[in-house]
Amino acid sequence: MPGLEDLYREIILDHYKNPRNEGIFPTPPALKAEGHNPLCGDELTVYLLLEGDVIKDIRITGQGCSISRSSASLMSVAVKGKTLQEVDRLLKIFKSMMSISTNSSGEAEVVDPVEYSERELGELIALQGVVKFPVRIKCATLSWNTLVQALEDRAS
Amino acid sequence: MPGLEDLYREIILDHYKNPRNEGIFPTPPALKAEGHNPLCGDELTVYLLLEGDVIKDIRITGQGCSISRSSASLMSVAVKGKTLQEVDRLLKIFKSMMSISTNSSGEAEVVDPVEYSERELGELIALQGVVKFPVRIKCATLSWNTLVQALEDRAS
Amino acid sequence: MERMNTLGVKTRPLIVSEIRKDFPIFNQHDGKKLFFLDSAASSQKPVQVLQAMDHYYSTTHANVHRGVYHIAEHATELYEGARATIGRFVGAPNPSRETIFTKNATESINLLSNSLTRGTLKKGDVVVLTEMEHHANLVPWLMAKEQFGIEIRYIMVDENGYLDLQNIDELLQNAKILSVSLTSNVLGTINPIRRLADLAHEHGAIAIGDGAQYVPHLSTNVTDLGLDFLAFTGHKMLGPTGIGVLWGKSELLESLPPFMGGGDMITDVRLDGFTPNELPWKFEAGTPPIAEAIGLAAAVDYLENLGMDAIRDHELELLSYAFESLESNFGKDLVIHGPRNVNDRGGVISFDFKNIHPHDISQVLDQSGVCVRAGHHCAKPLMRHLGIAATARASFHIYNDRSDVDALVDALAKARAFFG
Amino acid sequence: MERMNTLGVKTRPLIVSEIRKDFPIFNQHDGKKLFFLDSAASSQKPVQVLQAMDHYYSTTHANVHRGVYHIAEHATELYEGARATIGRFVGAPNPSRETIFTKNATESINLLSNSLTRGTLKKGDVVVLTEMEHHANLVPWLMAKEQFGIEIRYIMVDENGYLDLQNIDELLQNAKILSVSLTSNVLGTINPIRRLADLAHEHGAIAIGDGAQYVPHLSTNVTDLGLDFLAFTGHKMLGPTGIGVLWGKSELLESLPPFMGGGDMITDVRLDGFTPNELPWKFEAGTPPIAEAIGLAAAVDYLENLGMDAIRDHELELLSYAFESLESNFGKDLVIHGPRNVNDRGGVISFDFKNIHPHDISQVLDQSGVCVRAGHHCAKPLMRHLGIAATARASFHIYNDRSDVDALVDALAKARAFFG
Ligand SMILES: Cc1ncc(COP(=O)(O)O)c(C=O)c1O
Ligand SMILES: Cc1ncc(COP(=O)(O)O)c(C=O)c1O
Repeated sequence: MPGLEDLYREIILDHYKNPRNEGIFPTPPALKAEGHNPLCGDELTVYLLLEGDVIKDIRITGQGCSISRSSASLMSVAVKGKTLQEVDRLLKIFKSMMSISTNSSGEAEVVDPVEYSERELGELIALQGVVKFPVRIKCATLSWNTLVQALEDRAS
Repeated sequence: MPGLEDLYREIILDHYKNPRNEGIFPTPPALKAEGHNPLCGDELTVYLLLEGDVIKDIRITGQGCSISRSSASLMSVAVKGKTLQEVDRLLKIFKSMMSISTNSSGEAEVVDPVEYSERELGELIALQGVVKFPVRIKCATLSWNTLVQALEDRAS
Repeated sequence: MERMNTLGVKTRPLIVSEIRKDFPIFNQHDGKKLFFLDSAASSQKPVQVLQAMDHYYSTTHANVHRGVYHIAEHATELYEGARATIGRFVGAPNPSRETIFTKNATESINLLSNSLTRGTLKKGDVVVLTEMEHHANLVPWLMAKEQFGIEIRYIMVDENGYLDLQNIDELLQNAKILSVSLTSNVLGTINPIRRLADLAHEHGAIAIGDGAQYVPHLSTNVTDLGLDFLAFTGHKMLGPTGIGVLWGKSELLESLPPFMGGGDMITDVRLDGFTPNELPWKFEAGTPPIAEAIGLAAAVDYLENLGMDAIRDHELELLSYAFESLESNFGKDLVIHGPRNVNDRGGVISFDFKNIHPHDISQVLDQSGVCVRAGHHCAKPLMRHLGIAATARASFHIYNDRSDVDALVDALAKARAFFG
Repeated sequence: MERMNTLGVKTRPLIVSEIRKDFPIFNQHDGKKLFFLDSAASSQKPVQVLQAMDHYYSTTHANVHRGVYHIAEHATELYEGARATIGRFVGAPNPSRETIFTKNATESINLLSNSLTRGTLKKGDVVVLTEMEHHANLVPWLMAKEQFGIEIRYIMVDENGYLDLQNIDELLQNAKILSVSLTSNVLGTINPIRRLADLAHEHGAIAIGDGAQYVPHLSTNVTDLGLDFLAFTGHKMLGPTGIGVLWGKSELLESLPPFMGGGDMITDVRLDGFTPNELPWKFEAGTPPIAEAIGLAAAVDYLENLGMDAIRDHELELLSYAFESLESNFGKDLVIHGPRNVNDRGGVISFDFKNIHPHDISQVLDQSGVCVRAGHHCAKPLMRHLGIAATARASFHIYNDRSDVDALVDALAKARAFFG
């Protein structure tokens, strides 16, 4: 059985206790999407300020466990100032890192494995250990899925 | 395991191969009731000619297994010429003979045990062995239940 | 050794060390002790239950009700015998006719919501539920509302975790159905079901009990409880998965149309229609959970052998110990939901702990072999009422003792140190 | 040793003496051999299936989908893994989303009749069935007819036991649904399901297959069969009781409203409504048959290990032997219902014997340890068509061989002597 330290890295606990980019933005101009994990009741709202195809700023509110909160915080840092293309690449890398053969719900979420360097991931790599705890993968991916939703809502 | 000879007594095979009182009566004046055993598809029709409270004559048609056919034939002989009171007594005795703690369908058909002499039963005693084959009890009682129904329909 | 329970009845105390020997899951040789505190989600199974099913499959399996040959006959006897055993266990006046096997408590309630709505209810008719119901006793009625336009009213929950019965007469005005859990799976509250059923009857409503959390733990008698229907589930009472039960009064069951159609539930089928079978088969379409019924009957035997009063005493004793222990160790850091008086509770403790998310609590506890559930416990409306998204929940059954509570306390102390 | 089957595929012949060692029921030490010829009603179970369930209960049992602790997580993996295994077994393109666990095939079809009628059908819409259906594929539609006023049309059966397709285009006019058994449980007829499904689609109708008697015996691929939905049942394919399966195309499943309401099938519940969950959980309300799913996956592994083509070859060989043997021994005294060509049949032989009532046949055979079913086989409309109330039926599975057929013939000879 993997140990707690695989899951709760120091960076994670830090982002959990001191979440970055917490708060809200008025909409408009901000884009907004709400995500929730029906199994555990976690709820997140993501606000995005775009400038052209750059995420100029981001705010996140909600409630959730240490993994979902810290993942949201880590994501906010990772995507801030990035172009949408760069964000898309990060998303693919992150999902690839989170993918296992069957996740706990047995969903065959087909994730294309992506080649990436640790450098590209930056602090996000702290979440790598989550894969060993399949139930928690949904916690780690909630904020990313909500981000995607905010961007998709804009597209439509 | 009880043997076949417990079930298929000679009298039974005789009544099966040569059913007594087979046929129909016009209704009216005859009373009539149809009975069927949903589990095996057996069907019986009983016709009664009453005179006052005496069963003057009886006819039975239908299809069924050796137990249900011979039981019907044996019943027809047993009740013919009897008063309704006498028939009621026979019915009680017969049901008592057929009663076991749980029948195959687990029905808790509460049957009051009745004291009776073998003489009272007459040839009907040939069906005693059926009790050892719980699935077949319904076959043996089908004709009796249909008889009761014919008499009840008259009452109402 | 005997002792008196709250009712003054002598009970034989449970010897947990002996009981645990009957449960294979506690005797795995990986060197780690399992502190299983999630029986409210599903209980573990004693070897007697597993053996009853294996023995059935290994000697007697055949489809029931239609076979003349001896193993089919014997299978039918075992299946119908299980029905009688389980019906008697909840005090059914006519166990063989009134006890219906389903796949879980959820199906039992869906059967009712479906058959009652089609059979009895009209648009605008009122169904009364409570705010503390499990989704199993909410969604079926919400679906009936969508489909048939019935009205649903709720008995609210007060700040101590009890049902607020101040406006009960108003709520029951024109009600046709009252459906209430006997024990809440979150708050632990044991509801005053007899009083509620009597009130329902005074208003001409039918009284349905969701006994999923009650029947496994307390001596149950449907007549004493004043119920018309009682739903419960096998896997929470030492029985296998795949089986639930609905008990109902014969007259009512007879008046209802069938729920599902298929083999066994008919007396005749024609190309243009069908005639339903007698009770209880009218409500059992297709091949039933035969081995599961036999397993559940073995579970009932096991429970009865210990004695339901002794089981209740044991759980009360554990509950008291847990309350004291959690309080003295964590004080205000730990908030227990539901009634303070353990006598009003089943063996279920939902709690908040120091703003640590229940998922994280459960994860850290798991590392010490302590299994607790974290989440909304299929009671989202109640969660909203409590103003939270999730709780951690520890729950007991016969194989738990003080060592489980001690392990819980130790593991919680670790979690506090970790996230504190 | 390998041989070629009808498709020119090499298969490894079954070694029945070895297979029987895996089935505890054939290894009882009461000195009597069991000739079990009633697998069409329910099959026996190999020890691998019983052990898979026991192992689960003894090491990993916990309720699925909501637990964070490791045994709950592992239980969820096993349960969802079983889903994938079973979905793949019938060639589901997306096994994890499209495979729904029910309690039996009957529930699978009720789910469809209920959700399709509420979701898609209007009064007067046409459902096409056949005269040879099992009650499981008749009564649910008759109930929908009662409730919603749909129209039901039937494909008739010809004198050789095949579906009469002369007027099929007429029957399918304006049809919304076609629901047909892949193999008849009485006649043994294997229906031309691909052709029927294609015709249904041409008329804009949905094609549902009742695979209860097909999936356990023949290699199944839902795409090749052209189906939209397929129902089947665990206990007829070496699996436990208490579990059935519904496979359906994702798009269709997504468009349907849920059948039963409760835990797990929702993403949110409010006092005034609810939001259904994603596939497949949307159709699984309450605690599912967890151990049963795991047992059924073990049964599928067992079948796949033998190879479905080898199993079919074995049954064809037995069928031919039985046809010859019955004919040469009893001539015109014994009439077999259904197609004469064994290639068009599953391993099911219903017969009339010398005016001896099937009950009596079955009783006498039982005395020789030969188990056959007697009755209407839950197909009363077909029985009416055949002009009889009941038949005796012998049916095969992997543990049967020629010695079973020989025992059947010997016992029938005894019955003839007895009643002759
Ligand atoms: C063709 C057919 N369909 C459906 C069923 C129903 O299966 P179950 O009783 O497991 O629901 C059966 C078996 O009885 C069958 O033979
Ligand atoms: C109060 C209550 N009712 C109903 C249920 C549903 O039981 P099942 O999931 O076995 O149908 C549960 C358990 O989850 C429960 O706690």
